[in-house]
Amino acid sequence: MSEVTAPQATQELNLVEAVDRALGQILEDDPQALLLGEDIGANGGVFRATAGLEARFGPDRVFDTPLGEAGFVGAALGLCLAGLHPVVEIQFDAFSYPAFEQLVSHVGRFRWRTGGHYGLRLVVRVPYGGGTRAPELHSDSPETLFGHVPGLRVVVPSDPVSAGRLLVSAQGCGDPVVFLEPKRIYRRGRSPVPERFGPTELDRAAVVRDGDDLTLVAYGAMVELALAAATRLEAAGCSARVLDLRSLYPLDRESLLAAAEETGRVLVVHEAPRHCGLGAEVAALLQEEVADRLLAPTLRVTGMNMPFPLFQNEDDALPSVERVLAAAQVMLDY
Amino acid sequence: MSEVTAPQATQELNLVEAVDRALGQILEDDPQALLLGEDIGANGGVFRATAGLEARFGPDRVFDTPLGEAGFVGAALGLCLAGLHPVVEIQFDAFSYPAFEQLVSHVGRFRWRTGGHYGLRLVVRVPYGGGTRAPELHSDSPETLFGHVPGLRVVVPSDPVSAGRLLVSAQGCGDPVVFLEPKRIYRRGRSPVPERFGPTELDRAAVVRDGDDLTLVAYGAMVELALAAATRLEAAGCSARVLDLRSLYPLDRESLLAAAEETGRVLVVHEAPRHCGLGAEVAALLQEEVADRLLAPTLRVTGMNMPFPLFQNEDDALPSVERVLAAAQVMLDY
Amino acid sequence: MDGVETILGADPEAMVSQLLELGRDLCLRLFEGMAGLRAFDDRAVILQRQGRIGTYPTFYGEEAVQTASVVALEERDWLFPTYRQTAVVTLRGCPPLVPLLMWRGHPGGWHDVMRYRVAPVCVPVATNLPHAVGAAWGARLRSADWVALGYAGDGATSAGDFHEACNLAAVTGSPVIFLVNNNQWAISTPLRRQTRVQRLAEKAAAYGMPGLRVDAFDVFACHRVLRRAAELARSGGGPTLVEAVGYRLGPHGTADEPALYRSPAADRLWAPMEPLGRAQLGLVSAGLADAGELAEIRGRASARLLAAAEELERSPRVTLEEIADTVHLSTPWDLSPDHLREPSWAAAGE
Amino acid sequence: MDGVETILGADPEAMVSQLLELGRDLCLRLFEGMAGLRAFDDRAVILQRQGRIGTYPTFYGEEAVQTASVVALEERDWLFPTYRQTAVVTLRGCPPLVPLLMWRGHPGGWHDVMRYRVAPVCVPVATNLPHAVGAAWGARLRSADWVALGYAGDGATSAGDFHEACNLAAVTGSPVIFLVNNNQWAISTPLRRQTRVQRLAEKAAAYGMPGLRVDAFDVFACHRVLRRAAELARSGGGPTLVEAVGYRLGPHGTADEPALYRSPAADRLWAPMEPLGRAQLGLVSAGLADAGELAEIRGRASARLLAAAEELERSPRVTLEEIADTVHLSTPWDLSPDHLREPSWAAAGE
Ligand SMILES: Cc1ncc(C[n+]2csc(CCOP(=O)(O)OP(=O)(O)O)c2C)c(N)n1
Ligand SMILES: Cc1ncc(C[n+]2csc(CCOP(=O)(O)OP(=O)(O)O)c2C)c(N)n1
Ligand SMILES: [Mg+2]
Ligand SMILES: [Mg+2]
Repeated sequence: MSEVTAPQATQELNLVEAVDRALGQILEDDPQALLLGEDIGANGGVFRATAGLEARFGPDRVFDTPLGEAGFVGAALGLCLAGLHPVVEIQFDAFSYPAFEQLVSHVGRFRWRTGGHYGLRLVVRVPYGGGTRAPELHSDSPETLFGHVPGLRVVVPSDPVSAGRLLVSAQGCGDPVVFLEPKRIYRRGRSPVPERFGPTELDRAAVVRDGDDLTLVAYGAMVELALAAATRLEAAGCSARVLDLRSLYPLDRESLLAAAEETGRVLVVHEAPRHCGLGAEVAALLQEEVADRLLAPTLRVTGMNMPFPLFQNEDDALPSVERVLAAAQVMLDY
Repeated sequence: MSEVTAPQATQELNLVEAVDRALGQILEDDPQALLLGEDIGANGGVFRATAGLEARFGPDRVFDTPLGEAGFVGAALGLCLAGLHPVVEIQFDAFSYPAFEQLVSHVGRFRWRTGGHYGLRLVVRVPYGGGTRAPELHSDSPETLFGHVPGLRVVVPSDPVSAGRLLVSAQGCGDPVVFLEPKRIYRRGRSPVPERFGPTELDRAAVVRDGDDLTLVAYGAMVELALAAATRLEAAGCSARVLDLRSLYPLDRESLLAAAEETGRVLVVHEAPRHCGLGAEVAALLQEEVADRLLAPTLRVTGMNMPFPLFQNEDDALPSVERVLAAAQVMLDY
Repeated sequence: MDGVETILGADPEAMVSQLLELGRDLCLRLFEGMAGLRAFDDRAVILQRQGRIGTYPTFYGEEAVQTASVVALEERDWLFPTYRQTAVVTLRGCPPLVPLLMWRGHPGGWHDVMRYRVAPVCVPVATNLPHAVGAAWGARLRSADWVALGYAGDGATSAGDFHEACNLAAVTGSPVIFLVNNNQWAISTPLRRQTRVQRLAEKAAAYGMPGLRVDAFDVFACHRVLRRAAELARSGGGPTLVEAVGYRLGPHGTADEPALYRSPAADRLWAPMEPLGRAQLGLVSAGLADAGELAEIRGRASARLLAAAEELERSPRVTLEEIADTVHLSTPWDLSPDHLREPSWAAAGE
Repeated sequence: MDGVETILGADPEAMVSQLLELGRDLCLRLFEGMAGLRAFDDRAVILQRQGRIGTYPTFYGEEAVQTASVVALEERDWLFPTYRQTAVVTLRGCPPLVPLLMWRGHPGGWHDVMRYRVAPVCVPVATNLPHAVGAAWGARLRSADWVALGYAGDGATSAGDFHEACNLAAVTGSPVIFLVNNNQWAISTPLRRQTRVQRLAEKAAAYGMPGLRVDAFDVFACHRVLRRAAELARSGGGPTLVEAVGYRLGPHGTADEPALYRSPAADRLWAPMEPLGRAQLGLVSAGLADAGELAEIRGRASARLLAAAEELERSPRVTLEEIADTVHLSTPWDLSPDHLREPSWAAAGE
């Protein structure tokens, strides 16, 4: 695949529409690609991320599975052996847990079990995260779990264009990718997207706003929040960089070290519980590598070490601009 | 329960024998306690951690389950509702994954779902870790996974006496505990243990060797390694403290902060993959709380972000005294 | 329907004699239970449209099975509901406000599990079934005589936990009833794409337990069948799988659009099976009640729900600090008020 | 054994005629396959005792089923082994050194999955079965004509993944064979504590697929039954569950002590069913082979394994850096030689 450089007709899509379009592009370009999941066919997925695709590609390529995430994630591995390239939808974050064993004990280990020779072209899409007034177990952020176990790439987009390009790239990378879609911003507003999504490097973070005094590291729905915080910080005279991680495993070490070296302060924001979360990893990595360049400790604004609350309290549990500003202030005053 | 203070007859037991004795004590003291798991009855468990208990307490209280970790961990939750206090054995680390959903989506969330009113007196014992020349998926270290999800305590003993006391205390604490047993040191040597195990505080780390210049934070089988490294460091003129974490969630914040403040340097050792492991959490916590007291960055000597290798290479993958010494040297020279 | 036990679907004479056998008290109790559930469901749908509760999975049409499951069992028996049986706890005496609060995302929505002997509402499909087995097995181990009932959908029978639960129940001889509400749809997935065996009760044979089929829209037949299963369980006969054969008369939930995936014609075909109307017809023709009496029962139920709905806004907000204190018996430092919202660096930075 | 298909257990005349029908070539091919597996198993047990390999799960007694599973299928068909079928790949042409290296904990033990169309050895019980379904389903989707076979034990039938795999296979009409080696033990757990249904083939009905039972110690009967299942699958008939009814003649593995949990008397009762001796008796009495010829086949197999065992020590050590480079197609920085063993702080500290 080569970068798409020619000017293109664009259209305004929101994030979930961009996912839908990227999936259509994948099915069109790759005759071995197929989609599996619960209610993704006629229904178009509970979030409509596959709307229209069954009609376009038929029920064999947009397949409504029976229930049983372990079974159909495991079957996706077998489909790969048959030369197919499945893209699996898990309906909601917490329903990835029944497939956990298949992902950890098999999907992540497959290439290693072949001495590196054969990989799985398998993407597991998971709408995740809070902020949507959803019932219990529909707001989890399981990224740490998938990043901690070996052999899985974990990728999270933060806007329509990155969603489309990262998804197309994940599907082409030759290894299994857990693709976490921040459902809170599925319909957050439309951006112009190209007619075709060109590939992009999968393990690169993106500087979505530059700055000198502090870096806010975020991903998924938290990028928007970080940007809002950065605007507020600017008004207060602090120039904040926002680094959208995009790849949670592997981490983009270079961008993280550059952020630490160039801004001296790094603050990490995520929804997942704090204990052993991505914030911990970033803080530890910076300690190991560039402790002497840090002007302040690496702080974390994260979810709490408790179940994501029923939705009356979800705003209390989610990182907020205020919490980010408070932490930033501590770091600037350090 | 009160601390056992009277002098007692002691006996020399190794770690797995201490677990066996503690389980016997639990069954004796608590008429509602029962053990479930694969092959724990007549066979006494594949590690003999339940040897003799079926004969002593009968097959209803030491119950051989059919296969299906999700089923019997889920059933253990139901047994709690019936007023019983199950202690479940998972045969090997990686076979906790099929029970992952039950542990995350139900066991850890139960008390919270009752507004705090009712807890599960449920212990899930999991022999874990590498170094035993075992087949694939018999050497995993899943502690990060259980520590990251809310509502579960994660406890790891490091010697026969702590194994017995922590297990008895875990079973009495009124909340679910994932009790990880470092199988590599199951038979590492016998120590005198009391006839009855008295309870101990569940969320306290133990200073198993004191020192001023550096703290080695470890748990499970890594404590022995840390002690060996400390001896070598002493010979080189460095006084190293060894902190046995014991509780991986919650962390003993006080002992960790004290270590950082008193020794200025904290090095974490664990077998689990590095990415988002306990080492990351400790490093991040110290940054947040006592960055200004640190004389050197918090370094990590851990397992790699790859599947635990087949056993010919397991010593390459496990932390070694040499790797600990090299890291310590970097910190001392900082 | 083939091999499906029914009372209201029997020939009128047989129906009347069977209803009379059940007796007026029981029949009215069943009707009243259904009225309570219907009032709950109706009110919840309105509240959702008003934006006063979140997404809500209506159980319109499932009132017969649900009511029978409570009435056929004793108060000491354990129930294990899913997201579609959130109101059964009200038939055990819990105020309807409580499950409404749950759908409002309010922690007051957690009902008292031990008091009502109803487990917390279970969201992941089939994962409640092993819990039911454990609670039942516990009765056997403690020589107690309660039974446990776990609810499942047709879709749930495809999940691994259904299988492990059934097998463990059979092996341990646990007094448990697996009540499969076969409404023929799992969201948009029809039964024929869910499994090749279209009579779900037949799956029981794989575990060596009996499988029974009953008309899901017939509260009286449901009661009789569930009672039989409960008696078998209580007397040491082990688990039973009961398939309630019906149809999901409504959408999967308030966010669902059935028009995308199923034909309104089929829906119309099933609509007359609505269980309250059907029960009323039976009761009236058996002379066990008159329409006015039944309307009054339903009116009382509606009024009760209206009152509950009014209370909804009055439930005081609970703070996150308070919730954090409910996760563990002994709250860890990181969930204590000092460290929860403002991590300790905030203090350190001061 | 009730309803269990057998050839060697039939009356002698029927046996001879059925063996003749199979023909000398096929019969000897089956015997040779068993001889190869037996030689592997014998050698592996010796190597384990010598400390040259790690814990090893012997498959003594399972040679008939395993051999038949390979011979009854075509080379394009996919196999999904567990820890107890690690040598079936040798019947597809893979040198026995490879699986021996696996048991030695050496990465040379990973066989070439795509070349032999044998999936990597699967350790967690029943989790290989969904993979088999996927590979078979893929054939259907690609209009290819391979089938897939997944191995399972009696214990594995209790696991959720068995259930989800069977159901998905039936719904998709995938050409897959679930081969359940019912050796009546799961480590120390006897079948009667594993499930209440003692004829495991009956579980097939829960998925709407056929279930067949065959004598696990009769390589000829196993071949015939598996061939039938494969033909059904290949011709669009979907999945079959085949229960091979046998007994675990040895321990669970080299670390297991059966004396703790089962009676030597039962073991002795089953010992004569040992499948090589039984096949030999049949072949000789049918006049299809003489004892010398069969001994020679076995001798060649043993010699081959002895040679493989000698090679074992000569396999060069692989470094952790090399292994780290096999996890991802594009190796992440943290698995690169610079960051793997000596994290970058080592360089920073220099
Ligand atoms: C493990 C899991 N996967 C997916 C879901 C999402 N989901 C909610 S309801 C449902 C369909 C369930 O159908 P069925 O079991 O027939 O019950 P019904 O909703 O018809 O009562 C699905 C797939 C879930 N709740 N749990
Ligand atoms: C999910 C899982 N749990 C536990 C184990 C440990 N274990 C290994 S073999 C075995 C028994 C399996 O019995 P069966 O399926 O009958 O196969 P057999 O060993 O008799 O061939 C168990 C429990 C495992 N491998 N996987
Ligand atoms: Mg349904
Ligand atoms: Mg077996």
